[in-house]
Amino acid sequence: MDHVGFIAVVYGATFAVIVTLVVRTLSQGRDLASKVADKDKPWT
Amino acid sequence: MSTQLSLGRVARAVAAKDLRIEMRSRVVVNQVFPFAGLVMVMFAFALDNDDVLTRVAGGLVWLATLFSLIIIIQRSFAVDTADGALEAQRVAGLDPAGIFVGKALAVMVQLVTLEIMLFVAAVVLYRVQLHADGAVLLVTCVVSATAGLSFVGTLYGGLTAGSRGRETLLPLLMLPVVAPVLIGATRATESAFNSGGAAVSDGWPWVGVLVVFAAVFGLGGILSFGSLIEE
Amino acid sequence: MSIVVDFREAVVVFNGFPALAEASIEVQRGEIVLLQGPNGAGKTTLLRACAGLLPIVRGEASVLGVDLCIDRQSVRSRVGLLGHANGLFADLTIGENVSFWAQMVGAKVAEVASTLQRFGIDGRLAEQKVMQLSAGQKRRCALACLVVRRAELWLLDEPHAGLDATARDEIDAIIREACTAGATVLIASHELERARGLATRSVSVVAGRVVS
Amino acid sequence: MDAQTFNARVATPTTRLIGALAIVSMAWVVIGGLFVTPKDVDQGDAVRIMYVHVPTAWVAYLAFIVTALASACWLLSRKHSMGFDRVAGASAEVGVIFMAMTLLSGSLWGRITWGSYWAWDPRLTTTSFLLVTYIGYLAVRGLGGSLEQRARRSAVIALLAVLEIPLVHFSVLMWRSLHQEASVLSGDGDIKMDGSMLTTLLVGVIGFTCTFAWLVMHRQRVLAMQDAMQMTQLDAALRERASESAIEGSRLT
Repeated sequence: MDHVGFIAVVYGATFAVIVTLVVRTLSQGRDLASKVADKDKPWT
Repeated sequence: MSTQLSLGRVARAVAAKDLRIEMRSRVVVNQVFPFAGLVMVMFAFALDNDDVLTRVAGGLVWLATLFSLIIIIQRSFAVDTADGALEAQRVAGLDPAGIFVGKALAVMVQLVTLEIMLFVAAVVLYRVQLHADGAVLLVTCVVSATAGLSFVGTLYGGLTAGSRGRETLLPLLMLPVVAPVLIGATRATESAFNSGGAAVSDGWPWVGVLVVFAAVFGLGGILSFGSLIEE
Repeated sequence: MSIVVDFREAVVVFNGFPALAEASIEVQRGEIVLLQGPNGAGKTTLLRACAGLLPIVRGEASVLGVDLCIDRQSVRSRVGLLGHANGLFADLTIGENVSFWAQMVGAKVAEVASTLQRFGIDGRLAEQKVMQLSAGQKRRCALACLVVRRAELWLLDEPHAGLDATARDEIDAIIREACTAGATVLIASHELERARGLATRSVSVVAGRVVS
Repeated sequence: MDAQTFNARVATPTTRLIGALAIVSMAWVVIGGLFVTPKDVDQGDAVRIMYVHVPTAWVAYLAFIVTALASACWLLSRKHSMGFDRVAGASAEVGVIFMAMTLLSGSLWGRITWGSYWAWDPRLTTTSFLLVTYIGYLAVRGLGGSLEQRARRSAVIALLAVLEIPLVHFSVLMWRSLHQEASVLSGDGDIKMDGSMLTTLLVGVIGFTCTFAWLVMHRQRVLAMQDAMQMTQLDAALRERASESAIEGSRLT
């Protein structure tokens, strides 16, 4: 496969960023969820 | 007793107040105009090639105008926030749209004067030839571009007026928004100058863009200025 | 309609902190009410709430018959709030500052002249730039702007701060005269002995609550 | 304190479903994009970047539209429910990152197909303009002040930005047409797409949209909880101030 380097960088960067976003948002959520009472969470 | 004081009266009084303060303190005339002239000279140092300078003179004039606009807007709102006068106008229930139009008009007057000076500088420094047939295009371009720049500047000046870090936030918010004006005004001005063989007729579509831009941000400002300066 | 300010357990919040914590107060037309109390108790917040500047999160609040929970805009043109800042244009003269506000309500030049004369800031003084004035003169000019703007409810935050004795007497005279002309005044002040002489009634504001 | 449950979970059945769908589609894109789909006739393997670049760009523009719509809803809703403002903010935060990734993957793609990282192509220019506008929007959100003030200012800026897009795009288009340069990164415009390529691209768009939806929903809940934390502290603060005023009241009278 030619241009392997570029393609790898694009796929790698894109998915790495998405994963970090997901993990960061999830951990923030879990951390806050333990502090906020359920009555204030419209989704529970 | 009219509760929401009418837009026209507020705008006239605010514009007159801003211009009288400028005539009294002469900050824009004594500091911003020399700054704009200095920018034109520094462009000449940087580009250092007469043919190039003449070719891009239109763009340089509008770039110098943009940088000066930032300072004019910061001065315009510094006058109001110094002793809490903007707050006093808001607290007194003046029609925010009136304040917006008034301040924008005052900025327009200062900006047009500045642009006339810059065009003279362009003729002298960059050896630009002004033609009679390009004059009409140039005037309409200057008026519509100045209107657009003043509306956008007053809008984002009002938004950042009270907040911390406003000096750096204003350019960040404002410059990308005025990109179409920079593109449109420069192309129209280059047509007016016939620089690089651009015909005068090519300029008119760009003036159309400038007019639409000014209308959009004029209306946008009138509708949203109140909620931007509201606490 | 004699009740000018009517707050019933109003709550005003700054980033989660209840600056006004269920404050209740009722002020009649023509009264000069003194708000006393420690710093940070909520005096300034109460004045700004009366001026329609702050959203009422809980409770009820109405000024000059307008319910602030619904509309905080329309009451403002009838209310004058004077805080530590005078809201003046330093580069303009006294005359120009006062006539700026006169233009707003369409007041005639004669009315401006008579107000300046009554406040003792007319004649040669009126041509002085505000930046060259003393604190007392600036405060008088700010009050003149309120009068010219025909404010019915005056909200004064430490009006005597930074003034010498004579300037304070002049301010008191101006406030008394405004009340006789039908205005209502709320003063937040630390100058208790002076303000008590001026006020018809005094209440204390403690921890965001009004204790009469 | 009444008995309150503190369920640490943030996810709900819907977000789990969307999350699962996203993961499956992403896996499909990686496998399909890199191995299953054939080379392109002209670009060769370079076309594989399209399976990531196009969905990222699509999400970036979608995020911008969601922010603008949520801002309009916030302004129009009578009681200005903060939910709309939070969605607008969450969508903008995700949008900025995808916008930046669009530019990154776009310029890398341009490098190997046209030999240049950047070209004043109308789409690339408008995207970079959008990125800067978004950074300004987030800067405005960070100005502080009350929640209501933050919501109002951001809503106005988001709507003004929407007005701005056609102006920028039109003026850039006119500007570039002066130079008659082929539109460099039209990408899918001149690529002959066979079955597997098209499906991979479509799955990619679906997968990235699900990821976007998942991120916005979760981020919105984080913002909701942060605001809720402030409100619960209000009740506690009210009680505390009540006792405080009682003590001081007794000392004064």
